[in-house]
Amino acid sequence: MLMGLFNYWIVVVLMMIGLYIVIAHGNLIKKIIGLTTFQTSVFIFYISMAKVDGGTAPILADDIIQYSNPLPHVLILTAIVVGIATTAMALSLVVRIKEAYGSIEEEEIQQQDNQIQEDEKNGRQA
Amino acid sequence: MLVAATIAILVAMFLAIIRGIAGPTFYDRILAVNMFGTKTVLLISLLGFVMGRPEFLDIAIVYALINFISVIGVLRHSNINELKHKPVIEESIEKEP
Amino acid sequence: MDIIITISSGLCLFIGSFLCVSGGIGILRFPDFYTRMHAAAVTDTLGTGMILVGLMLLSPDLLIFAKLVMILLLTLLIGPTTSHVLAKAAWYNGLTPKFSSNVIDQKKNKETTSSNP
Amino acid sequence: MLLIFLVVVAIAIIRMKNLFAVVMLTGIYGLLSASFLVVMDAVDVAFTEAAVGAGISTLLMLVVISMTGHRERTTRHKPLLALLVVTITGGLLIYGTLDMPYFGSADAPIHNHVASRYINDSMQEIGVPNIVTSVLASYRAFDTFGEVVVIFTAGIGVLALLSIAHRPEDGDKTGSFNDSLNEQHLIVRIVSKILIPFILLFALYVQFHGDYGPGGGFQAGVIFASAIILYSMLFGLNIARKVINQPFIQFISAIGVLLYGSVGLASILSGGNFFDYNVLSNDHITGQHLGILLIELGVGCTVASVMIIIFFNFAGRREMQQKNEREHNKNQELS
Repeated sequence: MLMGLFNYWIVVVLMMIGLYIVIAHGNLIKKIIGLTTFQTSVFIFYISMAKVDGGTAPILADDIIQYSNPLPHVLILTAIVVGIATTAMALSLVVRIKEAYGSIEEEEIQQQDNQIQEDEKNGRQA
Repeated sequence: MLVAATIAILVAMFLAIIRGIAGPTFYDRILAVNMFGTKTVLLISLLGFVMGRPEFLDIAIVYALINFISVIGVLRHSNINELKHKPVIEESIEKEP
Repeated sequence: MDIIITISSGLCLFIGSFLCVSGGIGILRFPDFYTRMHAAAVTDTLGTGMILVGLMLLSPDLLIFAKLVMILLLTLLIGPTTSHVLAKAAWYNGLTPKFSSNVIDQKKNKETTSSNP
Repeated sequence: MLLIFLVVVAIAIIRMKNLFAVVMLTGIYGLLSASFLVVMDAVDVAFTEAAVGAGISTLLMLVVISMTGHRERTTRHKPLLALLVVTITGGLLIYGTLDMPYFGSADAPIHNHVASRYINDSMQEIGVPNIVTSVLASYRAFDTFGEVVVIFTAGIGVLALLSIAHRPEDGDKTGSFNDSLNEQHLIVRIVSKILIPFILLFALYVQFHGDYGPGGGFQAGVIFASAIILYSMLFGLNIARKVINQPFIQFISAIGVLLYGSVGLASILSGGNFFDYNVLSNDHITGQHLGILLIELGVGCTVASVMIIIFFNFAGRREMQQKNEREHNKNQELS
């Protein structure tokens, strides 16, 4: 009974750790790491759903009857590679932000933005 | 015996994780990752035999290769990063006598 | 014949797993980076070798045997190389080994004896 | 057991301030999740996760950190509020899992729709032992086409954001700089010279053996790219650029997507549906084999070249920054 849902609970815990990192940390790279943690928890969720007791990997062999479900494997396989591609995209955005603002901390960036806006206002008023 | 070896490797992995989390210097962590990688190779090949489908040793080969690549990469980048501090260290050594 | 193979592979696996665990304890307990690396690298190489040999004895056909040999060769090639690079990088970046108080005392003695005359 | 390790590492990731250490831990995290995937029978996925999670993504993060600095500021905004949100969401999700079928039960709804057809009939319909490959490349080929286009687009995006005009006269200086650095790494260079052909060969094996064992275009692409990345790390980016120049690799990534799409068009032209390989040859098994082979080739080309593009652009950007810094320092010293 307890062990039956253990995997899913771990998935939820990992997911929440990822979410916490995304919400509570200001560093953009740390945020991206939180996102990848979140992503991995989703992968684990799909793959644990696909597991069948007594089944083996879905590669056909002669003397095996029970296989695990191959469909989630396919979905996650492509999702992993797409995930790294999008992560690379996000990281390149971070690099550009660093070049433009000189910082990757969320608060400093926001301060600079506010500063620029105020300057523009003052300029218009003058 | 296979199961016992698997458990032993899990224990070693756990110890490596502790070192990776606690490791005071950067190099301790790389060492922990490296050791963790070799242990993973062993774990995968043992699991293949435990689960009765040892055809999947390809994955273990990939792990060994990727482990090497990531350790080299980490060292390469850390090296360049620390080059700035290197003259300082040399100066301090020269000053000592 | 079967019994011999089972027993010898079991022995290899036992030695290998013992080495792995002792390496793990070593990486945890030794005082500084270089001794830790010593523990990890030495036990890793031999432990991996022993476990892989044990599995080779159990392997049902030739392809799996060949793959295991390949993994063994790779680990034998990669393990020492990475530890070499690691030690070298650590040394170049100014990580000094922690001398035991004994060695330092000896050094001091030498310095004092050499400076005295 | 492995899951508990995962949680331990994830909690440690939260606590760490030094981003280098965090990246090391994400490497461990990737290895752990990949070995968990092996336990869960998903060998193909474990293959990909090993190459991607532990290899490429760690390297990318490292390159970025060496550009942006590795200290995280200690300030956090409203950690208590975040904790509250997280706890409530997590509680709701755990409440939701109570309705889920137990782990590993064979009569869960997920196993009752198309999965049984894939498992039972794919050998007659496709003729490929690895069910994951047959589903990936034949039953759900359109889906995979979308994924490949996404990867291609991400490659273009990174190119647009980070590419710099490359001037050859600057290249020589940085090349010599790298060489002087490499003198210390003699042993690694020799070992890598032995290993790189082996890795490339292994990538090709994974590419073409994907029908019969774990493997396929995605994994092969990532492994191939990691071999090139190893080369460029050890011998300097400029030498690697001489081996594989940027326009060529961009061309290859486009060719991969085009190859994939044109297989679908070819099957339309010969009277079938989009990605219906049965019509590609007289015998439908041969047609399927041909289609899967071509598609996996397209996927492999695109993934490998996009990964190489991404890495080259990141590393090139960093090289430019370092050079600017060095010139800046020189100017400061002069003034």
